[in-house]
Parts: sequence; structure tokens; C-alpha cells
Amino acid sequence: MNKKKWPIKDIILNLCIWMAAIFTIGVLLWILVYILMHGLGKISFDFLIGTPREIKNAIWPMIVTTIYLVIITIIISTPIGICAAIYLVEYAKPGKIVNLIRFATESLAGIPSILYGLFGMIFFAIFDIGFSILSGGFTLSIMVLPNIIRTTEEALRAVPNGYREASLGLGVSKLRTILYVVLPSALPGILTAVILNIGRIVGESAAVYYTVGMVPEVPGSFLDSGRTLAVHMYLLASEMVDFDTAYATATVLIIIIIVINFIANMIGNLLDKK
Amino acid sequence: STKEVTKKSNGEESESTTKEIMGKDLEGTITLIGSTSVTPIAQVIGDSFMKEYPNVKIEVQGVGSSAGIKATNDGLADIGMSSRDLKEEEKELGIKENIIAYDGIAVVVHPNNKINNLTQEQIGKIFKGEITNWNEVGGKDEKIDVISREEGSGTRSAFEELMGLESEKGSLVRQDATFADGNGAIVSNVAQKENAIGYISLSYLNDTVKALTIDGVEPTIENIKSGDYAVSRPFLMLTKGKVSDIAQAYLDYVLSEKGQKIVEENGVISID
Amino acid sequence: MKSKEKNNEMVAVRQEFFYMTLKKIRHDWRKKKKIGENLIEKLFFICAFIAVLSIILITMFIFYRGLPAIAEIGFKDFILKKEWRPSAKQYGIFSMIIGSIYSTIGAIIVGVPIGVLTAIFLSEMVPKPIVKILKPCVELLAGIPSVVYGFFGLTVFVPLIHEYLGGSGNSLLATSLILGIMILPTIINISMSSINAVPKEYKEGSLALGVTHIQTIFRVILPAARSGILAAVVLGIGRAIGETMAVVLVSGNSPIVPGALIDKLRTMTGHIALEMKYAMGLQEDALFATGVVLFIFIMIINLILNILTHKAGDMDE
Amino acid sequence: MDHTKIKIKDLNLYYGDFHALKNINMEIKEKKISALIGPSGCGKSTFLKTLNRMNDLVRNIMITGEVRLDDVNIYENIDVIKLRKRVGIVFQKPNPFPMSIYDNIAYGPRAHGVKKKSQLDEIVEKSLKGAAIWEEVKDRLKTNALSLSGGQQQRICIARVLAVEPEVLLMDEPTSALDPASTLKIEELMKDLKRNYTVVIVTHNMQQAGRISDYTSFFLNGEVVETGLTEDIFYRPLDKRTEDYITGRFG
Amino acid sequence: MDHTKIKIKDLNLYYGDFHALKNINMEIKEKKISALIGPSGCGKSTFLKTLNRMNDLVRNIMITGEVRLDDVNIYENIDVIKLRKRVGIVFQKPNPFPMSIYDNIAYGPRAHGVKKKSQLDEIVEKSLKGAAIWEEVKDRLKTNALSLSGGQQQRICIARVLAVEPEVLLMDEPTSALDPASTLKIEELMKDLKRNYTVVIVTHNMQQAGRISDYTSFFLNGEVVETGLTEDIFYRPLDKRTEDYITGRFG
Ligand SMILES: Nc1ncnc2c1ncn2[C@@H]1O[C@H](COP(=O)(O)OP(=O)(O)OP(=O)(O)O)[C@@H](O)[C@H]1O
Ligand SMILES: Nc1ncnc2c1ncn2[C@@H]1O[C@H](COP(=O)(O)OP(=O)(O)OP(=O)(O)O)[C@@H](O)[C@H]1O
Ligand SMILES: [Mg+2]
Ligand SMILES: [Mg+2]
Ligand SMILES: O=P([O-])([O-])[O-]
Repeated sequence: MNKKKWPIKDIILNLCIWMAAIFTIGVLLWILVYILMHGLGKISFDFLIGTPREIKNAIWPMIVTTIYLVIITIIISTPIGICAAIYLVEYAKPGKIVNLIRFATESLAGIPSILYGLFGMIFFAIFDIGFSILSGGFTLSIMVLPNIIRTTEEALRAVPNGYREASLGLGVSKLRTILYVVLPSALPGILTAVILNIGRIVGESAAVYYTVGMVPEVPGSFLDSGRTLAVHMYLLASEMVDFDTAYATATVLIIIIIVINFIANMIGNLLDKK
Repeated sequence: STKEVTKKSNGEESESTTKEIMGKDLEGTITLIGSTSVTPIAQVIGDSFMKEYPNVKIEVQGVGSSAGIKATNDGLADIGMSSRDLKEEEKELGIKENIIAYDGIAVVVHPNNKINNLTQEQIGKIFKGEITNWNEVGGKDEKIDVISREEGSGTRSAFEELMGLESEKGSLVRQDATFADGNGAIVSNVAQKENAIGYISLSYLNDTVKALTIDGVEPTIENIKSGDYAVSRPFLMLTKGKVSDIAQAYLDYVLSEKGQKIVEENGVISID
Repeated sequence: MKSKEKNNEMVAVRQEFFYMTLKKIRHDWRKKKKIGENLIEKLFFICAFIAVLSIILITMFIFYRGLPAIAEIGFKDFILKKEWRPSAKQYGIFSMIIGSIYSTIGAIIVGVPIGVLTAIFLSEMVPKPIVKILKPCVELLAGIPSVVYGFFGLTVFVPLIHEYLGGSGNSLLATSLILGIMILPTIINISMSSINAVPKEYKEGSLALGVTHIQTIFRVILPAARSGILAAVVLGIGRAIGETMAVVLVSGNSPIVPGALIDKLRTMTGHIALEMKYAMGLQEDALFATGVVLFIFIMIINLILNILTHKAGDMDE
Repeated sequence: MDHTKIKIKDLNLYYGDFHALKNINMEIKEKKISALIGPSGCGKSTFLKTLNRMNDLVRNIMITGEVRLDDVNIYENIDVIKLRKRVGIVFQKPNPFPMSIYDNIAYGPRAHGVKKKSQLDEIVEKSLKGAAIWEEVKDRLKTNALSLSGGQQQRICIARVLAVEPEVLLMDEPTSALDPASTLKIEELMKDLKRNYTVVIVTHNMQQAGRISDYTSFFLNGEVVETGLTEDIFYRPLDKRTEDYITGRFG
Repeated sequence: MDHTKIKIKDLNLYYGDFHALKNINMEIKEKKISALIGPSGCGKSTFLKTLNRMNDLVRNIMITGEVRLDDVNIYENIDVIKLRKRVGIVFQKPNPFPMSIYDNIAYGPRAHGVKKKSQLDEIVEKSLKGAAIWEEVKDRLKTNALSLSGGQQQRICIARVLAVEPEVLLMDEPTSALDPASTLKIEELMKDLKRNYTVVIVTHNMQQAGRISDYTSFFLNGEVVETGLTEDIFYRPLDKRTEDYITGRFG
């Protein structure tokens, strides 16, 4: 009566949950501390904004290429993904076409990135834009599309049906209902999807390797080849015997991710407050 | 005319005039595609080349020898790069080969490993899996951890050829070896594992690993040149059909004295 | 009197006319708006259909490049032979298939329970301020590039396993661990959002019956969120089986069937990435053919999980 | 005879296999209040929703028959959006949007093109007053509607519908969560409204039905047992079952 | 004098800055029915939830004062789980779990360790009968509870609470969505229950409060204006406001 008496089952389950959480956070800290400890010391201004031609191992071209690739991929994939999710959740009537689309997205989600790489390599060569940021952007867009669709779908579905009913019941058009009631409620979820995908684009190497290429130069246009940080990182680990630069590059990658996540979280928090 | 004015105002006029006089006003981009082993050299020479021809951009894609050969054949690459000799079927495509350098292959172990020398035969047996313990070659009683490159690697074909690891039934390298993707990966593997043995391109050698002498001969550029250290292979640059002015200029540059000096500086052996 | 009547009539007629015009204008406007809405619906549909087009294109291209090799090598030999020696014209990818299966199962064993439990922890067990700190950590975990994971695995897990468990260190264990960690954020995020989407009334209803919080979680909340959690697992499997670069760095890439956790292995993805650079002729085609197998493989997994999720979804209705 | 606003002919509705509405024929008179009564689960809410096609959202549903609004079949060639603007509904479970009270009310007018702040302010105030909740919330129009009490939420939902000024007002137990005072106010409101609007109300409260409605229909197991003037239904029911239900002897 | 089951002393509750319950003092008698009445938004639901600490789930809430169940303060050293098992609640909005009707009812007993199928069957039947819904659903116990009508859902929620056999039963407008017949049945049930249980009910229905409750408390703006025997409150109220409210003159 006075003291909490926990059933043994509850204790075990509780323990499992705590251990899992500690594991997750522990691994994250381990990776962060390990990489940052080895890499932070090797980062200098020159390292960041120099070109390899002027300063050995500098990574400015990789940073620029990465940013270009992220921008172009997000620009292509996010609107398509959100529109597709809206179609699936709000418009589509259950039937063959929806099943087909759903099957397609699920299949796309499962396709390994290396297959995207191979596909991008042979497909975009047809249009004569092989090894360019553009072909990488297209390839990655297809790759992240199912993720965006799925997460947006989840977010849309989480919006209570009562809201839709109420709005439609007022004689408000479907489109407006979606734009003014459904989407705002789903926005944090959608934003998370986009964040996760920026991370995925920044971190993707296999698909980028075969489509964007690996030229360590600042790309002059979206039709040029370039080398993203992740590809650079892979090349450092496998081709060049330079662990210091690898640690430093990994550190830069992680810092970029931290910054992206931080910004996105700020936006998310702002939206939450509204 | 506007351009000239800008040039003048930039004060670059004199420079460009000199270049015109020298006939070096080449302009454009060329793409080199091919072997990852050749890529670093091509890149370094490219950088130096671009300093002399500021209006030229050289893109080097290290996607593999075979991809390079194919890209040359398809006309996607102005110049292809390969770290192995062309196979019969590839030779039939009408691709022109230029040997631009030679590379040595070093057998490496962990620096803590007591062993400094192995015979060619011992190395062969280790990679075949006939010798599996370091004590069989005079070391500690530990299992040998064999690290190799993947099938198709230029480094590996050269290594197999010289160590007697080839047969009609294909490569004899033990299947349960660790297969590392690139020279760097071999170095990091060997650097981390006391019982490991691997082989790398000479230019990748650093002090995290120890290079063995083979039959008592050290893997140095001199020994390779003299033929004492026989584990080496050619680096190729490939062209097909009509070669563009820039590509030709670049090839000439690579083979020039200046280019070959850069080759040497990067631990690769120049052609003599 | 009369004129006034007439006047009234006129006014009425005029009003009527005015009203009709107004109505017509409004009608046209509505119609236009409706056409606009229809157009936008079409646009939404086209966006959704891009997924279908993409999958068709990808399938076509991969199969176009891969099928000839399967025909040449022979389907059975290609799938069931353990021997991969291009130099001896031996093209069997059985070991790689097993490698992919083992490492994915390993990743699921590591990642799914930990991920789901962490999701529970974050959405049910800790106060909001702490979630505000921890959630970004999970997102960060998701953002860390796979190469960095691979690099971390190579420089931390591999030596540790080599030292304490023996073997080369490059192993099924290292691969499973790394992949398991890599799929954690996917599992956590999606599980969390589906747990959070469970109406709070369910929780209230259960707690009000004097059921403990933990039991409420496992009896009401998780079942209500299961379709989302299953979806998370699908994505997790997708990511694990598709991961390439991290696997290449830690698995050891030996084309053999691993017999123990500390044995090396080669996955299909690693296989393609490792050899594509140097492959030529039939070897290259065989790698594309490996892509075909990988592809079919994923379709089968999708199908199975599809059935599973739909079953779970049906019960919600 | 009163003019007929909505005419239902041979209406049948199935949820999958379940026959929820059986062969309904009914007329809803213009500018009158019609009450729908009947035991729980008999199909009142379902019926109400067929009147402005809110059932379109339900999956696996099949509807046959006709519902004619001003003699136009709403299940054929009619703009659903327009229909719903003309036929407003207040749901059984209050479902305010997750936004401020003000935005909840202004939502409909905004969607229908009202942009001017002053005009919106006016509408919001009028509607909230109409729903007898203005005094309670006028100082916190910016707070989230979800943090209101059950009854307050219900009135917000009523106000929200009033703001779009429909011709027909469907109300599914609009006072179930309200105290007598607010209930009375809402009832007053309905009486007011019927001067210009047609009102259909589902209620479990016999007194309420008696007090305010002009016509009453008694539902049982998906059928309409009896429809007529409220007086008649209450004091001179034709069907035994109606009598039993009204007098509380039923079931 | 009846024995006091729950004693509330100087209870104050704040939602953030909003003072929702003001200095409440009240006694709830054992094995009696206490009715809480008052206008919408006055704090009845809030008060009810303080009695079994369902408010713990609300963020930004502050509670001071004491609630003593059998003379033990439930806001100090008490196992909340046990408390909630002893003090059951039926919420204002029906909230069945998204599972079958059977599982909804069996949920509580199962969680509390009942495993035997036959025993569960018995409990389910008894509880559904108790909530006057057995006849309607006995043939479809496996269907999902969410597809039931509003009133059916409410009764499912009542049955669900009955299945865990609490000592005190808190009911927040348990018949608001019910027809008179079911309402009567639930009222009968409550009268039955009071032989063994203590019942607290929030209602807007004055007749209902008058019919079934032994004690009544009148809430206004977060305060208790008056508590007493129902007869007294209804026929001899001490406070003018109570009289106004009861007679419908209020507000
Ligand atoms: N979570 C919350 N946060 C802030 N304010 C709240 C919250 N819940 C309720 N309130 C406010 O507290 C007051 C009392 O609410 P409560 O739900 O107890 O009313 P009630 O008496 O049950 O009304 P009704 O009869 O309409 O259900 C209301 O003014 C309401 O706006
Ligand atoms: N979406 C649905 N799918 C299947 N059956 C449904 C659905 N909605 C309602 N029903 C069933 O249809 C019948 C009528 O439901 P309805 O909600 O119209 O009842 P009601 O008369 O409004 O009852 P209440 O007074 O309890 O709200 C009920 O038996 C219910 O179980
Ligand atoms: Mg209903
Ligand atoms: Mg309430
Ligand atoms: O061709 P290699 O990379 O093995 O030298």
C-alpha cells in the first residue's frame, strides 16, 4: 500500500527498456567521442576551405559538392514525395492503382543504394549526363522518395479524421482542408522526414560513387562531376593510406550533420509552439 | 572587344599575350576514367598541367581499370587508365596503350612481426593456405591472417603471376582470406592485426606497416629498376581513335621529363 | 399606383438579372476552381506514379544487364554454387546470398529490439525536456554517414573482436553490430511516431483500470502501433540488406559461407561494390546478375512483410 | 403543408455486410426543427451523415436510394463542397481543430473567401455568442481549442458551423455534454435559427425533442418506425413501439 | 451518518496559470451515489480525475491539498496502479481500445492476472450485461469496438470498468450518449452497484441526479457552492445560485 511493489514482469521489461536506451545513447556517444577525439585536432581553416591542389588533403571541393547534391536532391524529391503521400492518403481510393503505387514505393525503399548507383550510372549515361551532380541528384531523389512518401504518409495518417470531417463538414474544399488543417498538423512529421533524408544524402556513398563520380574539384555547374564528403571518406579509408585525414573528414561530416539537425530541430520547435 | 577591355583592366593582358605566343591557349575539359591505382598520379600530374594551362580542366574518375577501358571504348573518357595489361578481348577493340609508369608491389606485415624476410615460395604457400601458422616460417605460434585484393585487381594479378598463384583452375589465393577494397584498406588491416600479411602498391607504403624483403631483396625503386625485385606491373593510359588536342597535350606532358619527374616523386617508377 | 407597380416590377426584373449574372459568375468561378482542384489531384497522382515509373525503369535496366549472365552461367549454378573464382570461370554466388541473409538477420536481432525499446523509452518513459535532448541524438545517429559507421567498425569493432574473440576481426559479428546500430534510428524514429500517434484515450483507458504503465505499453500502445513498427522493420531490413560501403569495410569480403559469428563473409552488395571496378566481360555481367538476385530477394522480403503489415492493418479497421 | 427541404427516398445504407439503414423514406420540412430519436445504435448518426454526404469518407460503404435537397439528388451531379457548405453538421464527438479558438471559428469563413480582419472578428463574435460560449472564452480567443472542457468544445463546434451560415443544420446530440443552462441557450438558438434555417437534431433527451422540435422521427434498428408532427408522435403515436419508447417502457 | 469513503481537503488545481479547482472540501460517502452537477467548464471532469489521479498525465498541472481514500492521502505514498484499480473511471468521451469487444472487457482482468478462458468469458458476459449491452453485442464479440455507435462505445467503456471490480466508480456523464432505455438500465445498474460500491457521477441531467443520487454537489467556476443530501439540494438549497441553477434560471 505504501511502497510501490512492482510485479517481476514489470521489473524485467523496465530493465530491458532502460538497457536499450542506454545502449543507443552509449553507442552514439562512443562514435562521436571517438571520431571527434581523433579528428578535431586535425581540422584547420586551410583544411576546410582550401583545394587539394593548394593544400594537401583539403576538402573544400567535397564540401561544395555535398551541399550541391543535397540541395538538388531535396528540391527534386521533397515536393514529389509530399504530393505522392497526399495522393495516397487523401485522394486515392483503395484499388489496383494504389496497391501498385504502394508496392512500388515499398520496393524502391528496399532497393540497395548500390543498385541505384548502377542504375544511375547506366541510365543517365544515355542522356549524356553521366558522372554529374545532376544525375546523382536524380538518382538519389528516387532513392529517398519512398522514405519521404512513407514518413509523410504516417504523419498524415496520424492527423485525426475528426479534423478532416469537421473541415469538409463546413463545406471547405478538399484541397483547402489538406493545406490548412491536415498538412499543418503533419508538418513536424514531414520535417523529420526531410531531415532524415538530408542526412541520408550527405552520408550516401555507394550510389553517389557511381553517379556523381569522384573528381576532387569544385563543380562549376550541376553538370559537372564532383566528390562528396562521404565518397571522399570512403576513398580515404580504402584507397589512400591517410587515417588522419579520414578522421578529420569524418569529423567534418558529423559536424555538418549536427548543424543540419540543430537547424531542423529549431524549425520544428518553432512550429510546435505555433 | 569588351573582353579585351576587361582583360586590360584586370592587368592580365600581358600574360595571355605571352601564352598566345607560346601557342598554349588550349581551352576545355578532358576526362580521365579508370584505375584507382593510377588515379593519384594522373591527378597530381593533372594539377601541375592545369597550372600551365589555366583554361583547361582535367577530371579524373577512379572507377576501376575495366570501367576505364570501357569508357575509352565508348568515347566517354578522353583518356582511360588501367593498372593491368589489356586482356585479349580488350586488345581487339582498337585501343591504343601508353605505358606511363611502372609500379612495384610490396608484401607487408605488422611492424611487431619478428619476421623480416620470406621466400617467394613461402609467400605463395601462405596465400594458397598451405602454410597457416607463423611458426612454420619461423615466427610466433599464431594463425596467419591473409589479406588480399579482390579478383580483377591489377595489383593482385601481378602478385599472383609472380608468386605462382595462377593455374588453369584460376586463382589459388585462399577463398577465406580477407578481401580488402583497395591498397589503403590492406594497409589499415595489416596495421591493426599482428598476424596479418598483405600486399600493396609500393607507392602506398608507409610506416604503419612493415615491408618484407623477398628472397632477401628490399622493395625499392632501385631494385625494381635493376630487376632484382621482380614484383612489378605497368600503369597504362589508353586512347581510342582521334585524340583531342588537350588529351594529346596531357599525354605528352605525362611522358615528358617534367611529368616523369612527378611520377618518381610519388613513389612510382618512371619509364626509361 | 400603376406606375409604382411597374416600377417595382422593373426593379424585381433588374434584381433578378443582376442576381443571375452574379450566380453565373460565381458558378464559372467555382467551375474554374474545381478544374484547378482536379488538375492538382492529377498532379498529386503523377507524383505518386513516379514511384511506379522509377521501379519499372530500374527493374528493366538491372535485368537487361544481368539476365544474359544468368542465362550463360545457368541459373542453378549461379545461385547454388559456392565457388566464386572469375579467373577459373566459376561464378557461384551462394556464399554471398547467405552472407546477405546472415548479416541482415544479425542486424535485425541487434537493431529491432533495442530500437523498439528505445522508442518506448523516448515516447513513454521520460519527461519531455529529456526527450527534447535525446530525440536529436537519435536523429544524429541517423545522420551519421554509413561510411563513418564502416570506418568506426573497422577501427574499433574489428580490432576488439580480433583481440577478444579471435579470428580476423572482420566478421559476421562486426557486420551485424554495425548494421544493427545503423538501422537503430530508422526503427526508433518510425516506432516513436507510430507510438505517439496512438490516441491518448487508449492509454488513459488502460491506466484507469489500474493497469501498470509498462503493461499498458505492451498491451495497448504497442499493439495499436504495430503496423507502424512493422513498417519500421521493413525499412530497417531494407537499409541493412542494402548497406554497402560499411559492410565492405568490416565484413572481410571472403566469398565463403560463414560458419560462426567470428567468421568472415561477403554480402551481395559488398560483392558488387568490391569487384565492379575491375570486372570485365562475364564477370561484370555476373555482378549485374548479382544485382538481379538482390533485387528479387528484396521483392520477396517486401512481399512477405507486405502481407504481414496488411494483416496487422486489417485488425485495426 | 410546410415546404419540403430534404426528401429521402428508399434510402439504404450498408457498412460492408451490415445493413445500417433500411428503406428510409422521410421528408424534412424547411425552416422547422426535426428531431431524430431512437435507441443507441439504431442508425441516427449514420442517417444524419447521409444528408450531407459525410459518409463518403467511410470505406466499404454502400448507399442506394435518393436524398433530394431542394429537389436535387445530392448523390448525383452535385458539388459536394457546396452541398456541405449548405448543409452543416455538428458531430456527436466534439472535434475542434488543433488551433486557437478564434482560428477554429474563422476557419470556415476564411475558406469561403472572407479575408477582412474586422469582418472575421464580427463573424467569430456572432458565432460564439450564438453558441452561448462567447462570455466564457472572449478573453482567451487565442488559446488552443483542445484545452477546453468537453462542453466548451461542443459549443465551439456549433459556433464553427454557424460561422459558415448553412441552410440546413445537422446536429448530432449537440447538448449531450452541456449543462441545462447552456442547453437552454442552445435550444433558444435553435428556435431562433429555424426562422431562417432548417434544423435536424439527434437527441436522446425526450424532453428536449418535445420542447423544441416541430417534427419527430423515431428510428429503430435502422428503420424509421414513425415520422410526424412532434405532438402526434409524443401524444398520439401510431405505432406501439413508438409509444413504448417514448414512455420509457421500451427494451 | 454514512461512512466517508473519500475525503477531499483544501484541494486546489491549476492548469498552468488557470485556477481550475478552488479550495474544494467535500466528503464522498461509502456505498452511496454522489452526483456532481454544474455548468459546462466548471471543473467537474477535472475534479473527478483528481480522485484517481488521472490528472497525473496532464502536463503543467499543479495540485495542492489532500484527497484521502479510506483515510490515506492518495497524493502521498500510495501505489497509483492499485489506486486506479480501486477507483475506476468512465470518461466523458468514450475511449474503447482498438481491439475486439471481448478483448476490451477482458483487458483489465487479464492485466490483473486472470488467465483462464472460462473465467474471462464469465467476467465479460457479466460486465456486458451489467452495462446493458450484452444483448446487442453477444453475437459479435470479436468485432472491433471502434466500429460501434457512440452510445454502444460508452457502454463498452462502462463494462470495461466493471470488469475490474473497483471499490469506487467515477462516471463522467455516463449516459450522455444514451437513449432513455439504456439510460434507465445504467441507472438501475448504478443503484445495484451502490450496494457494494461507492459511485460518483457527473451529470447534466437534473432528473437523473434527482432520480438516483443520494448526495449532490453543485460546482460553479471551480468552486463547490453546496454539497448535501440530494433532496436538500434540490428542494431546500441553501445558496441562491444553486436554486437558480436547479430551476434552470441560471446564466
Ligand atoms: N488540460 C487542460 N489545460 C488547460 N485548461 C484545461 C484543461 N482541461 C480543462 N481545462 C479548463 O478547466 C476548466 C474545467 O474543465 P473541465 O473539463 O473540468 O470542465 P467540466 O466541468 O467537466 O465541463 P463539461 O461539463 O463541459 O465537461 C475549463 O475551463 C477548461 O477550459
Ligand atoms: N464505420 C462503421 N462500420 C461498421 N458499422 C458501423 C460503422 N459506424 C456505425 N456502425 C454501426 O451502425 C449502427 C448505427 O450506428 P450509428 O452511429 O448511426 O448509431 P446511433 O443511432 O447514432 O447511436 P448512438 O445514439 O449510440 O450514437 C450501429 O450498430 C453501429 O455499430
Ligand atoms: Mg450516434
Ligand atoms: Mg467534463
Ligand atoms: O588495380 P589496383 O587498384 O589493384 O592497383
